[in-house]
Amino acid sequence: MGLPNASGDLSTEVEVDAFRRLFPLRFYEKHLSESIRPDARPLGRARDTTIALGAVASANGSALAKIGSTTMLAAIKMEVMTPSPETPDEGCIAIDFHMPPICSPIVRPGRPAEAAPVVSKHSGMINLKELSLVSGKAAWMAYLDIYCLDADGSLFDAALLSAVAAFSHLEIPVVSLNDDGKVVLLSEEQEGMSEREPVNKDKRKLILSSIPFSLTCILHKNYILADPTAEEESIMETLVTVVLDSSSQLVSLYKPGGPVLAYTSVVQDCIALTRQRVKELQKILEEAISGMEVD
Amino acid sequence: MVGLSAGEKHFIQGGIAQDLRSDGRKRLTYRSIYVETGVIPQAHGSARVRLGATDVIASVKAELGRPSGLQPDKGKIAIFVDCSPTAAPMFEGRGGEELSTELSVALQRCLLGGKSGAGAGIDPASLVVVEGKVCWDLYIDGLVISSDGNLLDALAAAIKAALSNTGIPKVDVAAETTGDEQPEVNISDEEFLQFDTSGIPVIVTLTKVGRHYIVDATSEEESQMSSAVSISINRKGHICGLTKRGGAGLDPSIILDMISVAKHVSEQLLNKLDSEIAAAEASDEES
Amino acid sequence: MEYVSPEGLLLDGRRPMEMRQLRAEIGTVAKADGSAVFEMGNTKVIAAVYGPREVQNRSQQMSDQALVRCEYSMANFSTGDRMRKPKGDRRSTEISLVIRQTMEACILTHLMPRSQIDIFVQVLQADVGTRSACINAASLALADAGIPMRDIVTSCSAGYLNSTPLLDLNYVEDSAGGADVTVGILPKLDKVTLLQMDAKLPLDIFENVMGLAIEGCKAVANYIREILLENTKQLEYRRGL
Amino acid sequence: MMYSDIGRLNCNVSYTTFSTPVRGQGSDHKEYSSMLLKALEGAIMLETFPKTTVDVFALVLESGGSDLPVVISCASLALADAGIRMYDLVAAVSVSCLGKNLVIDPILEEESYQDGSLILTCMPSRYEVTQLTFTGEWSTPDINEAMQLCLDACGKLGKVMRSCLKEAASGSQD
Repeated sequence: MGLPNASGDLSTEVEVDAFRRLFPLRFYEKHLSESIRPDARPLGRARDTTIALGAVASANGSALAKIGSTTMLAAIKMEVMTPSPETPDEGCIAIDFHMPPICSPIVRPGRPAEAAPVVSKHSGMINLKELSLVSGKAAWMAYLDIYCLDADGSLFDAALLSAVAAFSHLEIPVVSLNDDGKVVLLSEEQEGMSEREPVNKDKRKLILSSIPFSLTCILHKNYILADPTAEEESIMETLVTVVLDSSSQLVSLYKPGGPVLAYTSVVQDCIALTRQRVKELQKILEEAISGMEVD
Repeated sequence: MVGLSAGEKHFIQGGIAQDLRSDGRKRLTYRSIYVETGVIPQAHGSARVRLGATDVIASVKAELGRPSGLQPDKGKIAIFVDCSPTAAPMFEGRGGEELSTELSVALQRCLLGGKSGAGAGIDPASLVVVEGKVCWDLYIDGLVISSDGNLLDALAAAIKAALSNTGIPKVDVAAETTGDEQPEVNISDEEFLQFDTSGIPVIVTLTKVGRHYIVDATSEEESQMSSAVSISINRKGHICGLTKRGGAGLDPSIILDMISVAKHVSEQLLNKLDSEIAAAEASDEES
Repeated sequence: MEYVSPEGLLLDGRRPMEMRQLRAEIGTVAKADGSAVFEMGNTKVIAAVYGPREVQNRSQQMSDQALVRCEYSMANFSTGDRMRKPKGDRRSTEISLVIRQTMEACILTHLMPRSQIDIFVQVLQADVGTRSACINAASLALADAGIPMRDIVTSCSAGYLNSTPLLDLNYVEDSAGGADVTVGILPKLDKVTLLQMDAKLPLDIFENVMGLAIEGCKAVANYIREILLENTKQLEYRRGL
Repeated sequence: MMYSDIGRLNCNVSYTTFSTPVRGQGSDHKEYSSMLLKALEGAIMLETFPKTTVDVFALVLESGGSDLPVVISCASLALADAGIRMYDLVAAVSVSCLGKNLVIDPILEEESYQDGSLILTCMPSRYEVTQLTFTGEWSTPDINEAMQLCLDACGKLGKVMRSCLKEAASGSQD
């Protein structure tokens, strides 16, 4: 097949757009050899990231996270449940990840996207004991739903960031016990008037012991591309996701196959990149939280 | 789908423009209505309505249930419509689902009134046995057996007839109970309660073909429509619901004009239907 | 529980060899090519036939014979308890298949290559023996549509309760849990095209029961023939012959 | 798919699990999907794109009453943004009837107590109604009043939508 050669000859003649469509890999490789990406980022730089807390008023805690144009909306609803007998003083967290059809042209209604199960795994940053109300009787069930509103690569990073932000925004509703020993929700007007003592007056916020942050990198030949876009992900297949917590401890490392083998040194490089990124993300999250407090 | 040649289309449109439709009717005349009640013995009430070649069955079943927490003083009424594949091969499998949902939604909107229950044909408060604890849940099922246009009007008429035919068993509440317990109830086998069906509206669908609109369109005529407005009207002449079908836009003044025409037509339809129902009930009791 | 009284009568007053009441009507669905209502006691079904017509799905077209398709559906109000089952559950798929195979056996499919015949059966009231009623209704509807057939298929069931063979079980008898044999025959050719039985029976009794069911089928066949004859007379009358 | 010489429109409306006060299933809303389809199909020039499909997906992030009108207006803006040819923008407004009062653009609480409701979808510049539904009992003078109210509101909404599109267009040119 004379295709690679043909592309070499054509590259000087064809327009940039056509070349990008016809030979995406060569297009990228030409950029990478110049140490720059088509969207003008250096290889190791992540896209601009923003967090908006309290995006959904009907939820107990919510956040909208954007990395480039990848957008994730996470919201938490709290419900009272009876804890299981094995863990009488622990609450529960249920995480669901949704890819509605608006997020990307590839997703059709009724067909869960392949990426969905990968993202919805548990990170273990929350002490489930904190979600207990009355040991053995009542505990909180936290339903965390993450909706992907725009899928443009690095879905896991954005989903995790939005989930973490939603938990830090979470305000647990005030409840009290009624005469039958049942847990009742107190509405805001009742809060001051009710003679019954709220059970959880001083436990309105969760203590997040160690906050996980992640960075996804693409490995292609000798290059490491941090925070890939959807286009990059579709062209170069080997992905490595590194999750570190706020004290730079490695939480998890995930490499779902792909043709490029990761040597230890490459993984080390990825972790180093993630370490930098965690610092950035921590700052962005802190700013978002302090911004909320000013309001 | 109705496959029509250009000539046939022209003929139908021309006929409507000249107020003489292909089956000899005028624009605002219904086909003859034929009502039969008590066709499904297992149901609490049922009726079959034929409107030309359109043939539908409606059945009413009542089950004891619990009122919803938000509205403890009201029973629940649900309407479902099914399109049998016998009516048209395109309803095979899941093919009829879209039309079924559309008809169910339109009927719910036209017959069940607003969220608070105002304007409902059947007062949901009359279905309550013990407030907040026991109520009747009415399940109204429609089935389209044969379809030749104007399904919505036929279904609404069938539901009206089925409800007039419905007897709900009388319920005795055994003893006063406290707290959250469900009270015990006795369902009587002999005594039945009838509904007051005078308030149930009829639906008049006006189908716009060309510059004119017609009532009771056949499926050939429906294939030529630009849009259709279904209006449900009760005895008092009040509008109880309205839905528009078909894509083309309508001028607001035309809609208001349609509403006043529909009001006029509905009176005749109600009278005709009431006498048909009475006749059907009489013959049902005889047999 | 006694299902057969000492006088030899069943709970609903029938004799063991007596069928439930039959009623049939041709041409209920105006738009269909052929249609019929068939009632056996409290069981009531409508069948409609569309075709022979162009094959909708080209990949299923057969160059040497007609494609026969069948769909069985139950109305929400057809059973005592209101049910809302999604279409195409296992039971209805199975019955659709049974009806299709039975009807395919009697239609002269080789006369109509590259075409399709759709049979739709809708159960309005389900007592017992919907299968039989559906087959009988489908036969009538096919005849009404003028589709060439070897013979009219008729079907009937028989059971065995209180050591008595019973023809055409009703609901109470069926739920007693005895054997239930459903037979479909081509009466003129005297051939069995469908035979289904659940539960077990000794072989000699089985022959008895099956013989009874076949007798039932023949009775149904006579009735169907009468109805068709009546219908044909009506048609002749209308055409002014 | 069968050949068709006009374009096909496909609409889907779904809710997030946290959009309603009680945590729901977040499923597709079939009724709204078909209503959205009907409201839009009269406004789109389907004959300009034969043999193709336009998918319109709407996701309700937070439900606070008058959901359907918002979905319809939003979808029409998205269609304009996608460059689909339309006769006019589609604006939708709902009115609730509470006792003797008419309430335009009702919130969730008002909707749950309403005696009747009216949803009107129209093409403001052409002054044509593409979709109209009534529930509850209405007398003729009430209908006239409510429809006029909605038509006026749709006209105003249309203007807002137009300026929003212009802003977006001038923003992207820079």
